[in-house]
Amino acid sequence: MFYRLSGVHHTRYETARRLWPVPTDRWQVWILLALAVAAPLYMSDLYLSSYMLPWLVWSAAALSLTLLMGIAGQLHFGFAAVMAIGAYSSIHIVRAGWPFEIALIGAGLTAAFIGCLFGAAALRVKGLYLVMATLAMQYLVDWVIINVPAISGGAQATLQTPDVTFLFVPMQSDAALYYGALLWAVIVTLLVLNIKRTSFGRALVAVRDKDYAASIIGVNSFKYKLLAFFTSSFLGGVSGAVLAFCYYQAVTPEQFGFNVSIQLVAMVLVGGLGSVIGAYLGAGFVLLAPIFLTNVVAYAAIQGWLSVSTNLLAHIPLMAYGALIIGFLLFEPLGLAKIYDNIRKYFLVWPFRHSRS
Amino acid sequence: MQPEQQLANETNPAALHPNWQHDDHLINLLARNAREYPDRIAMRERDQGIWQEYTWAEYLDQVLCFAAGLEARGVGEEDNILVIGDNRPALYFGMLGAVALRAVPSPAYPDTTPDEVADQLRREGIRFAMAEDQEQVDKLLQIRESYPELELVIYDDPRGLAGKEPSGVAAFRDIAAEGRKRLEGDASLRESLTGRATVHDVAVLLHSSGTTGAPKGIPLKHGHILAGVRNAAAAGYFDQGEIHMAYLPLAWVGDFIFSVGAAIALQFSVNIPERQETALHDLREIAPTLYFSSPRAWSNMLTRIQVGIDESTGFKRWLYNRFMPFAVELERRRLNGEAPSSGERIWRALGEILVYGPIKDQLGLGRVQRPYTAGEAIGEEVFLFFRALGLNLRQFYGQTENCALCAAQDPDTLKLHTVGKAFPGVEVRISDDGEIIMRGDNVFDGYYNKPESTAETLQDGWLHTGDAGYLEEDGQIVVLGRVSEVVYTAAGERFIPTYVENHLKFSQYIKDVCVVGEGRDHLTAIVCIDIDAVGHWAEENGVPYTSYADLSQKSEVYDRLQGVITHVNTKLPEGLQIRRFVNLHKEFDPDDGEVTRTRKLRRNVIDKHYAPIIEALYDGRTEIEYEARITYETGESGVLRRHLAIRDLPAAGNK
Amino acid sequence: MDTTDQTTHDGVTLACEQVVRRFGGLKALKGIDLGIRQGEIFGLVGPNGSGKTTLVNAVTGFYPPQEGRIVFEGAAINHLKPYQVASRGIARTFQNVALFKGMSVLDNILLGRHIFMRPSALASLFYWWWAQKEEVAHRRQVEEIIDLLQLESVRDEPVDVIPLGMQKRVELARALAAEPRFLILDEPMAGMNQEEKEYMVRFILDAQEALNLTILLIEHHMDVVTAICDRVAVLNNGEKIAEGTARDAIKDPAVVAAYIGKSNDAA
Amino acid sequence: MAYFLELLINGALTGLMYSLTALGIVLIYKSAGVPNLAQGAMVMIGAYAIWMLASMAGLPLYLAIALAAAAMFGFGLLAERLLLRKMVGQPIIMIVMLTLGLEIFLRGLGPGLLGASPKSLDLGIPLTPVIVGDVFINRDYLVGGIVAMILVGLSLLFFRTRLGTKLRAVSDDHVSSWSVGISVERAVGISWGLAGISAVAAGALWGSVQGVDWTLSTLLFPAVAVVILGGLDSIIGVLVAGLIVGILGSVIPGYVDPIVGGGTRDVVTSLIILFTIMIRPHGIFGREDIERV
Repeated sequence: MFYRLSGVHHTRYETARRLWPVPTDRWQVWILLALAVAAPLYMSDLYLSSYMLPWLVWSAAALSLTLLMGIAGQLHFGFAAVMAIGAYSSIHIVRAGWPFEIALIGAGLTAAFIGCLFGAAALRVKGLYLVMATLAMQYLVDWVIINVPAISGGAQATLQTPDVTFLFVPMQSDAALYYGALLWAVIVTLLVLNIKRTSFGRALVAVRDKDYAASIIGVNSFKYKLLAFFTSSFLGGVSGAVLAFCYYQAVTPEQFGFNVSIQLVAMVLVGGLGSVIGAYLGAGFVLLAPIFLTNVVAYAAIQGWLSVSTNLLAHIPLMAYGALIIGFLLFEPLGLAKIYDNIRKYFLVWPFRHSRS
Repeated sequence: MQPEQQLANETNPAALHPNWQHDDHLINLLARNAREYPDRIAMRERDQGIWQEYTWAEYLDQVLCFAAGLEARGVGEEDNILVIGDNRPALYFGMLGAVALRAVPSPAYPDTTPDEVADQLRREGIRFAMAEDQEQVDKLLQIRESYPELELVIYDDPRGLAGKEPSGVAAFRDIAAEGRKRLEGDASLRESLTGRATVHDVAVLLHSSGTTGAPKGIPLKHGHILAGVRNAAAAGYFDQGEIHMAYLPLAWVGDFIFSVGAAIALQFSVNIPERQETALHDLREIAPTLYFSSPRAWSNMLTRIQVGIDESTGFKRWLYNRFMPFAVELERRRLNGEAPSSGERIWRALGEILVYGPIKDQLGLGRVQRPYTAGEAIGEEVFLFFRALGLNLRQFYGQTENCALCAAQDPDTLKLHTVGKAFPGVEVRISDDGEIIMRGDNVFDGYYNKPESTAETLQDGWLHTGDAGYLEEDGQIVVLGRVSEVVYTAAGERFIPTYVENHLKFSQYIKDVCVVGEGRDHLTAIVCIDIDAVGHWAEENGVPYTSYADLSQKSEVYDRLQGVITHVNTKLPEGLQIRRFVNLHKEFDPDDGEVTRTRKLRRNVIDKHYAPIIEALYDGRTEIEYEARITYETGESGVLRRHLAIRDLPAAGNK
Repeated sequence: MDTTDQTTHDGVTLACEQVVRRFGGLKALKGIDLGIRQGEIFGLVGPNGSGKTTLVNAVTGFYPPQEGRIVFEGAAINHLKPYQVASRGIARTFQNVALFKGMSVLDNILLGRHIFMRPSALASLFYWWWAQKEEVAHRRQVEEIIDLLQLESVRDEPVDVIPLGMQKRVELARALAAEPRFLILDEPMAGMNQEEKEYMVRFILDAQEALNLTILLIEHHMDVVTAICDRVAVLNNGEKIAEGTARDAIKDPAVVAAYIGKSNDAA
Repeated sequence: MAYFLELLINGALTGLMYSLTALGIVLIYKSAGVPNLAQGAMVMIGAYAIWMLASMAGLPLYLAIALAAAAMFGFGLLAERLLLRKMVGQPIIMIVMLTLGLEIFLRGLGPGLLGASPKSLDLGIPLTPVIVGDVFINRDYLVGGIVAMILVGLSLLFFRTRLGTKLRAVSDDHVSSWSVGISVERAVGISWGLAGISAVAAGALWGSVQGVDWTLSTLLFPAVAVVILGGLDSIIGVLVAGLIVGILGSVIPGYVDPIVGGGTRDVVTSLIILFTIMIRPHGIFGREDIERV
């Protein structure tokens, strides 16, 4: 109904392969972007910095992970460790007197190299074994961070992020921090979208789907898996740094624990493996659903509709989130992206059920 | 050189068309477009996945290069050139290149058999051919073995040919390149090529369908084509700068008139689909403003929509059922001259957003301002449906002999059973024996080398169309059918059974019908119900039945059909309304010889088989016991005894 | 590398020399010798389980031979990995269509151009300045192949929704996109009706002509083999039992025996 | 030396108790090919169940354990029936994530309903260590080790029974066991039930050692190390690998922890997983063909 496609034709390959070739999609993206850019104007600081900002950074992190899990098909249950490496590296690089811009790249590279190391070790195997190997990585990295005071600043320590400027803008105000996160989310989004439509993404998908068929057209699967680990870890590292500087402003190892890894995987799965919009939806859902549910239950408890112990209330997020994972896997394995896709298609082919031509 | 064309009453071409301006021809107009709108898109072809565009400047350049190259290969005035293949830019450029040299393109349908192509080559003394691809080139090379006069075959698609052309075969692009060299070497050549043609030159040699005997060549001159286009434009039939889809065969008159004549005269952009299979998809990508399709294609489109809605989701179907019948009813009333209320207008506007607009968009008809149909009668249901969607669908009327541009329905005075008024500049009359005749500058000057046929068709400058019809008081033309099918009732009323039958068959409930009445006092009908549609209707309305014969004799079914026939009667003159009808207990069957395999009635067989029924239709009985002979699959025949009801119909007031 | 004269001297472009491949205790290839000449269509026939596909897998590096050598254009390739074999100019199709489901026909064929492309994440990041040119250039090449194999109408369809015959054509297109000099077709006509088979034969011949290919064809339809193969080798139980023109090879007594004795063959 | 022996013996006994958790994973993997990452939480739920029956309902301990075992058998059946059976044919990551989702859910559910503070579960084992020479041996561990060995032994025997043979057939080839008339679903269900029982055993023992709270679910990690090292489908492997993981996880931290300040056990476990996967992904006793899951 909203989608009008007649008259949309392309005279150049450049436009035929553009992002969002459907005009309706395009203006939807522009509206969303405009809303995001204008957010500091209409959104309270509280919402801006405690909902919008973390949502954007977690979306970027989920996008980094979905590049690896969804597009390249390599499971990773230690992605929080990758982000931790990024976060700690960036802080130390800034403390060493380098500019923040360099620190971000340094964070990405450090995370990418260490991530690749584990990747290379684990790439002989697939599936469950990869899960286990990355899980082991999570524990090892956690341990190293906690037990090397030079990194963590001592056990149980909290490391404050220094004040920085990014492209000559001091990163102090809520708005500046928010725009930093937004910029990063946009960059990662464009990167992942572009990867999906170029030879790199095609090679990754080929390796994921049928590695023997990929090899016969000249794709070196090991190399591409490793590249996927590298790229994804790089993005994860920078996301970790952005999370540390823009959101937490102080890091502790617990912020990047095993549970966080699982949370990231949940974001990717709930959102839909390999989907860009899914990463945003998944991150939002995993972040907000438990909060929402807790609030609903708490409200119901206050109203006296049901009696809930504070203890149960405290555990609702965990249960919600386990139930979410189970629910999505059972009922919509392709995640929120699929639901979005169904809705979009419902309007795209309006008033028919299938595409006409 | 070719034998001179023998045109029956041609003495001095200029005298025949005193209004024509000497330099008013396609090449000159093309040059004007290239001058005034050099960067506007003249042609698009979907090729290699994207739309390759040609501006008017490039169009002219291609045409002149090719003309120069063609001339170097020995093509000259009045050479006929075969053009065969699917629509391709190069073939259009090639045709115009030939025209610039005052040669005459003679297009053939791509699926024409080698024998038929060979006939065409011989009849028209053709020495040069332009072919789309290897398949057509192979066909021509095969013909060349028995027709060595074929000097040169020019191909467009290099696949399988480039680099290993047999002698006498050359690529379009090579000829154009040779031409370009000539143009670069001779500064005046470009101008000379632009100015050679005249308005009196034949621009294209088209062909009659040739169902009986050899096809007749129909030469159309620049003047005819331009006159036709301008007449039509004056009637609002075309507008400047239309976006047009060139998907119908090159050899069909409409394509040359729309894609070349009107396109050049009125600066259309002509869009060519990638392949026949992708035509629908490509149509949507282009979204033309001008769209022609046959009644059958419109009807198929309606079926596709209905199937699509049937399998659509509940809510969408519900919406469709809210809005679509409403719009059809509104359109029906609008055609009857009733204006919608403002509430209905608002409801219609809502429907445009929710239903009509999206459907048009899905079909690629979202931008169509001028959708047309012609060729045969279009069903009322189909016609109303698309008009209800908000498409200003209109029928037009014309023959190859008058550039297919003679008359079209006018949006303000549109009546379903007419084809509208003649275009300005075209005079239409009914001859004494009821034939539609016309004259105007768009009417051709005679068949190619067929003086007898020309003399029959063109009498005193009037084109005899061979169609029987009449003019309504406001000048709208009603086409009844071919003159050869006309019969008379006892009262001397002239009618064409096929015309009445076609109108009856627009109802989905009637599969076949035979209208009887020649030499009788009134008309009657033998009806074969459509078992699918009537059966479906019966199920929905709780009418139990066991077989075709059983169902056909149900009084509810008779009631339903009575409604259908009465409705058709309202559109017929009083003396030609159907007074009685019978439902046959079986379908007309080609195995019984009652219809041809293509389901055309064989009236003499039906008259013989059903003589008792026909008698009963005229002697006032209300039922007849009839023994039907049937042939089983084994080849044996048997007899079926049936009581058939006969129903009287009241006279209907006609409009 | 060592014997570059091998190609020129007798026109052999791909040679198998005493190729042996074992799976556990089972000897699937028992010392196969083959020489396939530049520009010919070479048929490989034999009962099921006779080792045809294993031989192809040995050539393409999936099951490297344990003994013997495989020489392509004068260089041994038996130690190469499949992706390296691909970059040497050998392409193949699979018996069971091995397309990438979920990708469009176009993307599948574009993947065939992988060896000519420079994929990288950085290029993707700077798509508009870097990757786009490459994408467009290769798109043009791919469109040529789409045109050659008449895949226009399904270009943008997901590859899993099109009919099997069409899928086989897409796989051929993907193989051709790599601009191979040597093409291996593993039962390209399996499961096709007569009309589709004829189309496929025409496409194979067109492609061979247009791209100057040498083709190794595994095929069960003997009418096709006799119609288009210049020479044929017959395998049975991992051994070559006959070689020559299609007509001669089929008449060979050993071949007749092998086909009749097929029912005893457990594989 | 005594310190080393103490670390060694206690480590070995802890390892055997890890085996008890790992046993559940192997049982399920052997029949269904599913790596059950919810086993840790099942141990926790098993312990909570015993605690509820014993402390809240006041049942005698051993009756409580028996009832809890029955309940967890039912839980296993239910989990298979309601969740896992719907995932047949899905990619492995989906199944792994499902069990992980179950793990997370249970981890919230147990403490959420019963309170987060640790509950003590007294099996009546005296706190005084057994002293052999200079070596102090934890009595809990000793009992645990013995129980573990018994259960593993029983499992081995079980696979020789008729039902066990069925399960083995199922694990070998789903399709052909269908064709010989073995109900694959039932066999898989039973193996989930058995995993539930082994979880109760592990829950009882670990609960008595460290109290009943959510941390019991973290036993998953060493258990995973055990199954990876021993081989996902090997019961003997569970025993052997349990010993290795237990000993290494006790001896190495015993010497390293004082230097680096603790937490080495997880590192050792991680390294065991990593090295196994790098060197011999199918584990010591696993079949090679399962390496590429």
